[in-house]
Amino acid sequence: MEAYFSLKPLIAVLVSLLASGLIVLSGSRPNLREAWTITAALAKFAITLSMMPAVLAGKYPEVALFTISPGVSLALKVDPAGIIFGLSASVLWILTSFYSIGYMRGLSEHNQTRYFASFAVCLSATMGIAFAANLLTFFIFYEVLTIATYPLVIHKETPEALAAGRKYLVYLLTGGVVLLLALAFTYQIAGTVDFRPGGFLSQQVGQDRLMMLFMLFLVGFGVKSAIMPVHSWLPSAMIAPTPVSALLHAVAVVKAGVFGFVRMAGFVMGPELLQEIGALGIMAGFAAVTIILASLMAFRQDNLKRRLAYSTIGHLSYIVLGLALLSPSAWSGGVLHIVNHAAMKITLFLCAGAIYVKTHRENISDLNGIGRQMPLTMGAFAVAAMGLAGVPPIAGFVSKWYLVQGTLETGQVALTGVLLLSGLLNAGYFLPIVARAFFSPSPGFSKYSEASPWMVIPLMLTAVLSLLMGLFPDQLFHLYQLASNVAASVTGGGVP
Amino acid sequence: MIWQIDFWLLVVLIIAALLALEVRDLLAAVAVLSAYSFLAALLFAQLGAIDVSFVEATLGAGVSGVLFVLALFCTRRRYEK
Amino acid sequence: MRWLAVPVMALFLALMLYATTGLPLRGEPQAPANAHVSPYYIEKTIEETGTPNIVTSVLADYRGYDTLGETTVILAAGLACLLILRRGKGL
Amino acid sequence: MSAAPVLIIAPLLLFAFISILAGLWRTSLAYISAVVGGTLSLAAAVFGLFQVLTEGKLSYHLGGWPPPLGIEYVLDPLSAFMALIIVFVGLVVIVYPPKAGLYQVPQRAVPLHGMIMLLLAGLIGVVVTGDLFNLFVFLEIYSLSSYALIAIGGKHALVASFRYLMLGTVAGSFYLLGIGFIYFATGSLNMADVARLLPSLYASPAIIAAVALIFIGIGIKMALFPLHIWLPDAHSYAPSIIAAILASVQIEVAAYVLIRMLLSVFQLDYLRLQLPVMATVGWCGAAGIIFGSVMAIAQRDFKRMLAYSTIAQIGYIGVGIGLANPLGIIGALLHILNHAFMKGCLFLVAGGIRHETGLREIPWFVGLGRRMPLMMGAFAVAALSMVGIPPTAGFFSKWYLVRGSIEGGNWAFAVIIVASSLLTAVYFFRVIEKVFANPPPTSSTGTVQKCEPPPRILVPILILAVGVLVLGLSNAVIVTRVLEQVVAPLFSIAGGR
Amino acid sequence: MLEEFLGRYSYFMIAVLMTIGIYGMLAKRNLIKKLIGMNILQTAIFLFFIEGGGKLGATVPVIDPQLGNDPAKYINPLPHVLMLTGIVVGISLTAVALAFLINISRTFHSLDEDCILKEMSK
Amino acid sequence: MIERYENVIIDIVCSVMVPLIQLFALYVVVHGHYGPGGGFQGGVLFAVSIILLRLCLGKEASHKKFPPKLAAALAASGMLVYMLTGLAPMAAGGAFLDYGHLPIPGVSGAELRFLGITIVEWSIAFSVCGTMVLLFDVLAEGMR
Repeated sequence: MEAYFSLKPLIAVLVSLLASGLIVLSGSRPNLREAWTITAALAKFAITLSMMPAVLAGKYPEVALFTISPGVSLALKVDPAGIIFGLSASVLWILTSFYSIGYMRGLSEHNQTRYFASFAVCLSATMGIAFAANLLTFFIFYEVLTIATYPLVIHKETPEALAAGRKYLVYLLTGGVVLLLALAFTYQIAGTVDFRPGGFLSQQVGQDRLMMLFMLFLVGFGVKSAIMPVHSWLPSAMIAPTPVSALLHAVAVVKAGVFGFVRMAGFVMGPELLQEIGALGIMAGFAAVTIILASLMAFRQDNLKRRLAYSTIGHLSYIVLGLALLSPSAWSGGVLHIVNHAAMKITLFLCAGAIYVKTHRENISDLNGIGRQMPLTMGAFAVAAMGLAGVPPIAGFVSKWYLVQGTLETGQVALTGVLLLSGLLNAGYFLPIVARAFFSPSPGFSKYSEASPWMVIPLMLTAVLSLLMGLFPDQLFHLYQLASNVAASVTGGGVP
Repeated sequence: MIWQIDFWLLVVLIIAALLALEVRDLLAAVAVLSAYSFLAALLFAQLGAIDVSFVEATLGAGVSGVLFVLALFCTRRRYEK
Repeated sequence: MRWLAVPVMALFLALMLYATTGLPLRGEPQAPANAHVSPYYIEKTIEETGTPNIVTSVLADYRGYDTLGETTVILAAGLACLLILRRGKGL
Repeated sequence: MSAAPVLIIAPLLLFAFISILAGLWRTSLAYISAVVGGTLSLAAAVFGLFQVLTEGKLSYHLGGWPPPLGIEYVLDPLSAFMALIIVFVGLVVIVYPPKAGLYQVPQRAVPLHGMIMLLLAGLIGVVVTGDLFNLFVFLEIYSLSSYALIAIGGKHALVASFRYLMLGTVAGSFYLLGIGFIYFATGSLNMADVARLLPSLYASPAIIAAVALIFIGIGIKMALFPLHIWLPDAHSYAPSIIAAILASVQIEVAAYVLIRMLLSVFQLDYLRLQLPVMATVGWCGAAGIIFGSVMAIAQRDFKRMLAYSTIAQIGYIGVGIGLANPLGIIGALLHILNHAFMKGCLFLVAGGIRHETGLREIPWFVGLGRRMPLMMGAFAVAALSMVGIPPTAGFFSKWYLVRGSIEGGNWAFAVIIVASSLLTAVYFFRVIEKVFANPPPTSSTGTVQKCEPPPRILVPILILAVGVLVLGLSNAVIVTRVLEQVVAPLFSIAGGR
Repeated sequence: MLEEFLGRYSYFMIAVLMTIGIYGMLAKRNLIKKLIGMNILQTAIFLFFIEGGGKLGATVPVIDPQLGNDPAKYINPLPHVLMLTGIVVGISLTAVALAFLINISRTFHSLDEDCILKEMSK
Repeated sequence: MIERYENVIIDIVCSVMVPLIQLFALYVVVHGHYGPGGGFQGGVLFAVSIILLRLCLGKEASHKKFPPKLAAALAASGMLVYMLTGLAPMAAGGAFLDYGHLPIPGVSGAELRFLGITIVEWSIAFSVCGTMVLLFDVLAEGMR
């Protein structure tokens, strides 16, 4: 585990920022503008992928730009956890870019330049979050992500969209300032904010202050990762265009919050410290409650995207739960679930978007028989939905397997129950959609066909991706190895 | 420095200050203000600050009085209210 | 705001009365103000500036920069009146 | 003895006088000489900053008289930096041709430019002087100029300015009285000399009263919370471009003076332990943050909102001072610098909007983002900086302030600072939403009417907006090279941490 | 006791003068009266400085060849210099304030603060 | 603006008083080194004489004797001279306003400073006189 200097992380972050500038400049020529988006997405993916071998070999590319506050520099460092997150974001950005083009053109939306530019900035910030080498750098990109997403949330510029945007800002900025407090507190008591596997805080700080710090982190990251009492911005933000919901609300923004938990639990406070102050129980408790409640609330949603949103809330808590369990398997499972859930959930959202573009229907009760008109779309939907429910051999099964194994290893049988129950609930709220789509009669539902290939191909790809990741968890991008590397470095234990 | 002179000048100054604020005829108030400044100038001289006394008499009592009166004529308001 | 006048006046008067008890007695020759810097001016004015009027020498030489500022204040007042009151082009 | 300190201020004064003389002959000459003076001064300020950074603190004895006798100019890294910012923002304002219509008195070019230059000279004089009474003189120069400059904003501005004049005179008088007490107790007017003489006199009622009087006086000038009443009117009725310089520089200079007075004339432990001055400043600041933010939310008028926001931002500085630890002071000083850029940019944007569209109230700003994208982009950057979104400058002052309050164990301040950035977000995002998220009224042909202002208005705004970002990213350099060098001696004297 | 009183009574009276000035500035509704109050306050401050700079047994600060340059013989000149500046600043402020007054009276046809504020809020 | 008030007595008193005041003003400025007086006082006195002219002779006549523009010019040029006096020693290697380094050949030490004070007093006198007349003119314009 050594670091070496490389500009690649920086380029990976900057490439989409640059693209955003170019997009704004070429705003009047849609083809050129979208070419920039695609180019940037591909470049970003290539760069991220090229760092993979080194990371797998235990050599972490690192670049420290300049001191941003005395003692802290704006530094990027690619470690296994970071590259997992970065990779999932950059892969899915490519697909989402194609999809966005189809979606935006399909609906002939207004203000596409702003949309694509903000999207690129968001991706830049996401990569920054993934590769941040210290908490301050992390925080900077974290807040940039919050702000850059705002234009996307209010994209429709209707009163409801504006209201959702306000709600979004209130929640996320509140989380941000709480995180700022936590960050400043950390810096004051530790004198450093550089991430270190196993954490850099020590027990000497004192039980009370550590607990307080933990609570601040919990609220700060909890808002973004939509932990239960502070989740309600996520369903509201579903008013955004579907690609936004897909990439940001399934991959980038909420995952940034979850990734924050990874960083906090594994690299700031350290699992042992959290164990000692009894914080893991709190985390696990919140996560478990969120998993169950979110699944139950998902039942009540008729709007497809809102149902997906609640499902997202639940699945984010899987990851948090995995982190809280502290066993190597659970950590691997949690980290792996970041990717797996991303692939599956984005498929679902893309499907929802394709349906919306074609039929302008958003409610599940209106979707009777749609599967016959749009078989590819709904097929992909079915694959991803089953994956989320934990049906083997789809990706969701793998991460869930490790999570369950983690609960058993640590003897938390109640949590095993929670996981299994929520698997059932997942199946319970997803399968009716599939069933309705394929098996219900569809009066007057024959004039529709598949959406444009711009949209269908990406969603097919993501579905295939989630299938492949379930079948060969380690072959594709060596995700499993990376995840277990993270788990091993953080918990210090061996990999089962 | 004879303290009795000081004392009585100060007493008169206080009276002049109150008068300047309480007279309702603004022109009279300005006149009293000039007198106040002039008394202050006297006090300065009494305390040995002849230069200050000189400036206060010319600027404080003279010029500022003239400017006040000019402003009063410009605004054409002799009385409060 | 006018009701503020009475408490403000009372506070101010109290503060001033309190403060003056800390000042040296009036006319005290050994008071710090009379002992720290000013003797230098009195002793050196003839020697260094050839000006018997100490006020003038301090005003224009030792603290000449203050006087520059003060004359600038007057000029600023003139300019201000010009700016506010006069209409039309030019100065 | 390097001449840099006086060279910053001399061109301004010299060319102010020259511009009056030249203006008697031809108006355009006045404008030219004002620009020349500003440029020379800017050059001197840059030179001075470099010299200070290489050679350390510069002391300049005016008239060649050593300090307790004569007047001393002290150029330390911070004051050099302040001077640079003052001249920079001032030059931005000066280069507007009087015909631009931004001043609201288009023909009065000669006295106007003279006044602005005197304002700048006064501000710089206050920043670099090391003499208590000289500070008063330059304080009055800049106050007098600012009264006149505010008053040209129209009939409401006249009354606002008159009230400001009254309060400002009280402030000046209090300050003068405070100096009087210090002088009669110590016999000296030089700041360093006074700081040396004071410790034995700390129990004296005269000194306690002097602290109170100076605090109130400067507090009025910097609009610290309960003493802020003049500010909203004055800054919202003044011409935008003047308000820009007042809000971005003048208030900051007063805050800087407070920091200087409280920390380098008096000693920290005295103000913290023997007198509750620091706590008072801190809590006034905290109250100001809340008050200013809440009032800003309630405003419809854009400039008035900015004026109330200034009160809140002054509150941050107050909190930083009140923390009385190195991080707090660094945060306060950094915020002074940042606020100069942010608020200057915002007021110039307000002026630009007014100039191009005649709009003043936020509800009518609908769709401006599409009509003037560059200017509103700059506005968005400055607004985000006010909110404290990371890489912008505003975040970093908050970062130091929060860290300072945590270090001082003062969680209340930390929470107030953090909460107020949410309030700030409320009132700025309200504007951002109006500006960007609503389609502009389209003309009959269905196209959006662009009305981007001309470059002479736009370029300074963009420069300031970029400055906000640059200042944010380079804050570490500023803190280590400039601020820490100023703050460290204060705390080593005070025997603090 | 008497000495104490004689040493300080003038400060007390000057404090009263300043308070009167502040009273004028705060409590008077007429703007000219406010300005008069301002003048009173300023002059009182000048008095304070000159009183504080007094020296028993000393004469005006002009070097008299017969007295030599013994510091004990001359009054401290520094407060005088400061107050010269102060007076000039004061008159400048008064002049600017009067200019405001003239303009205010032109636009609002009143010098009464309440009337003006009422007019402004219209 | 101020109207001329036709009255013989006023004319005569004015014509006698004005030169006297001006003479006294000059004396006060010159005498500033040795006794009470100096630039401010002299300048104000001279300005007072001009104001007296304005009051007695009315607008036209007094503007002929002392044009309003002259006031502004006096004020600014007085300050200009002051600034230049301050800057001149810097050229000769001294500090700002260090009269001891005024580049005047053949004079040195205390005399040079004496000279410097004299120049400065005169420039103050000009400036103050100009500004005071300017203030009067501007404020008097408001009278209609």
